[in-house]
Amino acid sequence: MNELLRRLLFLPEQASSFAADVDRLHYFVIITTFIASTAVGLTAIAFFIRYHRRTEEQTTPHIEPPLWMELLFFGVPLSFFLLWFFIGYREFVRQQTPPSDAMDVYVMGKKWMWQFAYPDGPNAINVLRVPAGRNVRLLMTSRDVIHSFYVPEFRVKKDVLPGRYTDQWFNAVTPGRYQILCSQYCGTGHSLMRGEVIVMKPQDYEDWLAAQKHGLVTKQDGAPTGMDAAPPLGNLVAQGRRVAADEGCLKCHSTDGTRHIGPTWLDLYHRREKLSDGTLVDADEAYLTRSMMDPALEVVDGFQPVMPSFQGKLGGPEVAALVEYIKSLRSDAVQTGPSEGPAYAPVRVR
Amino acid sequence: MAESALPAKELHQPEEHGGRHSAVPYFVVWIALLGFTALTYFTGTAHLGPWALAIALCIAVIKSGMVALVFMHLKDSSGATRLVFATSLVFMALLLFFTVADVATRFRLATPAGSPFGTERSQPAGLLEHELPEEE
Amino acid sequence: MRLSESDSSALAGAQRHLSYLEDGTTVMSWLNTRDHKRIGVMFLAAVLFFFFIGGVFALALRMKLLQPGPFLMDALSYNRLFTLHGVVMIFLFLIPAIPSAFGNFVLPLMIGARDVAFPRLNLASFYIYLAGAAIAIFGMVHGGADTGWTFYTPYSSTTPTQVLPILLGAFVVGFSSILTGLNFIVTVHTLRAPGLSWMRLPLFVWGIYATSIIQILATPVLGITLLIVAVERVAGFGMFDPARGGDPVLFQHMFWFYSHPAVYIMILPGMGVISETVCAYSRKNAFGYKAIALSSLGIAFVGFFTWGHHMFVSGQSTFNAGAFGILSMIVGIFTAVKVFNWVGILYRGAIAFRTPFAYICGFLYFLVFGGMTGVALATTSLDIHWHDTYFVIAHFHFIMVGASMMAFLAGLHYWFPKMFGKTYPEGWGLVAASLIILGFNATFIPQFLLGNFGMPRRYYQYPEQFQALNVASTAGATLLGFGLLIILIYLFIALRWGPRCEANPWGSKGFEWMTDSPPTTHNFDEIPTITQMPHDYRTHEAPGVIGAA
Amino acid sequence: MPHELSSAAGFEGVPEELIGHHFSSLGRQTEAMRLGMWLFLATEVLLFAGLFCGYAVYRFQFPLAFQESSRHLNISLGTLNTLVLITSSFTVAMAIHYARTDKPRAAALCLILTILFALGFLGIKAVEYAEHFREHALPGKYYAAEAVKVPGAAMFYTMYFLMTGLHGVHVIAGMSVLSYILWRTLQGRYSSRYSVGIELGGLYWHLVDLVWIFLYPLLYLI
Repeated sequence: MNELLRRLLFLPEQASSFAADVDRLHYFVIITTFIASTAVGLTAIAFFIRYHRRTEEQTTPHIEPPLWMELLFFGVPLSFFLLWFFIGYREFVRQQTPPSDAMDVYVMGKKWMWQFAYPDGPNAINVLRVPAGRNVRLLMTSRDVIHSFYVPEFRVKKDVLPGRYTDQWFNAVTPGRYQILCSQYCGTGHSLMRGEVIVMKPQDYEDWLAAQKHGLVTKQDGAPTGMDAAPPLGNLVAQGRRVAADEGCLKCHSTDGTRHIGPTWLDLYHRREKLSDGTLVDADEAYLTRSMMDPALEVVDGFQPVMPSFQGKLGGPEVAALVEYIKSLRSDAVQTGPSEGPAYAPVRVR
Repeated sequence: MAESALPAKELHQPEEHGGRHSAVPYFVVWIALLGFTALTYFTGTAHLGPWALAIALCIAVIKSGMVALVFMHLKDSSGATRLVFATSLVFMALLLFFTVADVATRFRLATPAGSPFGTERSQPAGLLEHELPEEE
Repeated sequence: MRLSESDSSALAGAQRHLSYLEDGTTVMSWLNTRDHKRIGVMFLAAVLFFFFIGGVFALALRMKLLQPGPFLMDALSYNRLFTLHGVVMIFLFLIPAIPSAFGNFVLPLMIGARDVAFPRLNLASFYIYLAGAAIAIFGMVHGGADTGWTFYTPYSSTTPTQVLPILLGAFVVGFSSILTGLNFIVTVHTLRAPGLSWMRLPLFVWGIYATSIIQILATPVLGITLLIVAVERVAGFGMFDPARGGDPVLFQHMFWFYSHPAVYIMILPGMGVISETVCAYSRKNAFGYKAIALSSLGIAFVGFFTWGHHMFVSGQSTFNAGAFGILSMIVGIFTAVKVFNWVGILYRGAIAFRTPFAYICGFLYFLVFGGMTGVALATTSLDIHWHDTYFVIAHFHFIMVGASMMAFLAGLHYWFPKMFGKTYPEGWGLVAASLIILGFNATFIPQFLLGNFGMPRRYYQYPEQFQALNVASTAGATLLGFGLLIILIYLFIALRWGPRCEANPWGSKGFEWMTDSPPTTHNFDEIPTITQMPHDYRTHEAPGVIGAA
Repeated sequence: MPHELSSAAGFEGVPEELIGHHFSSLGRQTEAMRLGMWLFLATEVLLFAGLFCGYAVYRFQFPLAFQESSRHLNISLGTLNTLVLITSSFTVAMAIHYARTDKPRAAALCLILTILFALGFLGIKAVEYAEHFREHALPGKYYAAEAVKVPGAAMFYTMYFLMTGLHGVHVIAGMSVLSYILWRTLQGRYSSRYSVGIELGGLYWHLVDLVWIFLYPLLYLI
């Protein structure tokens, strides 16, 4: 019965623990509605036939409904509606409050891609791996506009808001690959902002996690979109700090605001720099990347053009990590940049 | 023009504004308004803590009630106009109630960074890396 | 000397038999008119024009969705298309359609008044509507916004496309809606004919009165919300800017505080038209008149309590979702009561199956189907799967295009003889009605299934498994478009060359049929005294002028 | 014919075009215009309701920032503004009273006083705005005041500028309505028999004052 109705209504697979309950309420509502509306339809058609107009001068009696009939018209639908509501709302509350033993995964929606980060390490683009049969809680935030994390097979959906967290949870029952869709309009790439949830057997998941830890898996999970390929291990800011130390940037650039051989990186992001030839430039990502690759082109006023070019020495991910690191260096003034995502930190909330 | 029954809910005509209209009520209300402004000034600047908002709003409601009833002649105007003014206030309260109720009962981390019960993110960055105190 | 009643009728004596159409045929007499009937006809023309434009956008969208991949247009123009389809259809067609076009024309006739309370304000509201529409068209021509008709921030405040003109256009059209609502409320309160108590008002007047309450109380909140987004785009600081602690969900609260009552602005006048036409064509008194009238007011007031059901998954708190869920169930009851009472009207009536009656059947079917899916959506747990998918699109199109447009067409055909004194071809009417009902089902039932299947809305490219249903839906859409085209054609022909008809072709005892059609400029020679309920068919006596002094 | 409520004699000398052809009596039309005006005032109340709703939400989320920032507003200028507006509300009420008791000259004088008070209000507001611009206490991303560094302070000033800005626009609109009425009063248009025009103008000005009565404590005091 469940399978027949599910297939009849084009409902996707019931791959999470509460999908079956949701669909059961769905069937209850649809069947009652069909019965009630066919009954109303048939009475209407019966009246059409029984009381069609016979002569032009026909007169009709003045009929007022008795009070009991009006109360019936009011009471019967109300009781059904409230019954559905209580079943539905109990289910809704169960879906909205994640169990405390849930495994946390941090989701960051960014213009047209999903980025997943597990608290103890690996993060991935557009591919979320979860063990089957385990409660998984998603702590989600957005880097720019509102997105919405939607997996039809799990019957889960929650908007992802910039500047704050929203959370939702699911317990994927059957292993397999399920599509993640963005269901809140977010621009031209809204329909391409798709990801994948790979539900694995618990043992496979443990092996994958261990492999990720040791960095053996060089291939980045899922096709990295050209815009923002995050390095495999650790979050971007930590990665940027490591690259800055290794490449010797910190020998000339201070990160605490003091003047050094090069301009300080504190509050550098979106600062209006006066160049040696007097023009003003806004220190955004483009400027930072250009000054890494061709430092002599735009020298800040009052500094010597001694910086070596890093053309060919720094790959795309390292440059992105450095830019993220520079963006995170901000004095305690009120935030002036765009709403940045939260740093990934284990957050214990009952 | 035959005399005929009034429409059932006829708007009663306000009494004719002949010469007997006195200006005394306006003066009284003016003085009262000045008095209440002084009252709200002192209660406002004296730090009363959580009660400040409630007191200030009560005084504001009293003042606006006086202006509406006397200055705007709501006292002697028809039922329909009073109903209109009352419903607009009811619907303003409705909008405020549900919106603030939403913000108040939201998932704790869903409030923005920087609000007192906001995310840990609002603390200085250094604190994040330490392990959080176990008891929540 | 004061203008006594007898003088005014002597004054009108000269143009006694000139209908409002013949009373001055220069363009200026139309553009500078104070006559509520002419303003109604001008609104009808403007509204139909924008309905046509919105329809063209809809067909373009459906064409693109034939293919899952890029086809016919790029992502940005697709996004602009569905935004403009939404804005044009809602702000420029559905909200003004029945209240401003038919309400303007028929309301004064129904309550025995010569005109609305503020005729100049009525004309001003028409020109404000045109100004708003012009600003919106200016925005469309310059590319148009790609934010969706809901303008959710922070996308709407950061996208580089032409959002500002569309925002200001909607803001200005909102004023026209407020002024129309204000005019009608004052008219119903102060200009009722003697003997016309509140419980004798025709049900259409109840529908328009309830709609005007919503227009007055809800539109200003939309005004301030769009204004704040416009300020955020222009001046750079805004209430909803997340980087400064602003709350995008607050925008959704304030937007839906207007937009949910707005969907009742769109459906309540339709219900008013249906109450009138069901009584007229089944020649029967309104079964449960008090229940239908009071549930119109009920929908108007309780409609303000339920806006949160648009935001169940948008980060709103669980408590609020429950509160809004229960209140949404209560507002659903009023519609159910109305449907049962409409079916009750048919009992022991004398039903004549004409074109408007075909639209009534369509209306009832779509209202029940759409309404029940609305109730299903309001059970919060089902909404998680359905929100922002094609299920929701099918739900509101069932109510908007199904019920509200069917009522608009029923009213158009029912009052066509009253407004223009011509009859439309009955045969073609029935053909077009069945085509539309068939086409509509073929368009939107596949979309319900798409929603169940999990296809999100506003998708330029969609996964392959959704293609079959999308193709079926597009096929239905072309049939629907074709059906509407037939109506346009035969109504235009009937207008130009149609046979003149007698004053009351349907033999209806609605109050608006008391005057001859098309009515004279001053509606009534003598203001009638109303002594009984509308649609009282117990006596056969020709439905002439009742109780004229 | 509807029952003639007010005595027929009371309408001599009323200009012809004042009674719309569709209204049966002047009393009914005045009642209609009052109801229409009150409906318009309801829309104004709901217009400001949007901003009050924003204020309530952000005050709830950033209580510290709102208290700190409101202490840095110039309370004395705010109180002075409240007194100015209340007195202007009083003078417009007196203007209506004089118009109704056939003293058009006194009514005109009161209207001029009201307009001057309104100008005074805008002047004081301009002084406050200048002060905010100097100490960079500006809304949204322009906020860089040293005095209050708590997150959410930018949101207070966003609400402050939005609310006082919209209120200022309404003060300017009210002044133009009052000057139109002043011109009509000087023409001797209003008398004890026909004074609905000045009443409606007065109603609009009282509403502008009502909104400020709520703005003042919310922004300046708590």
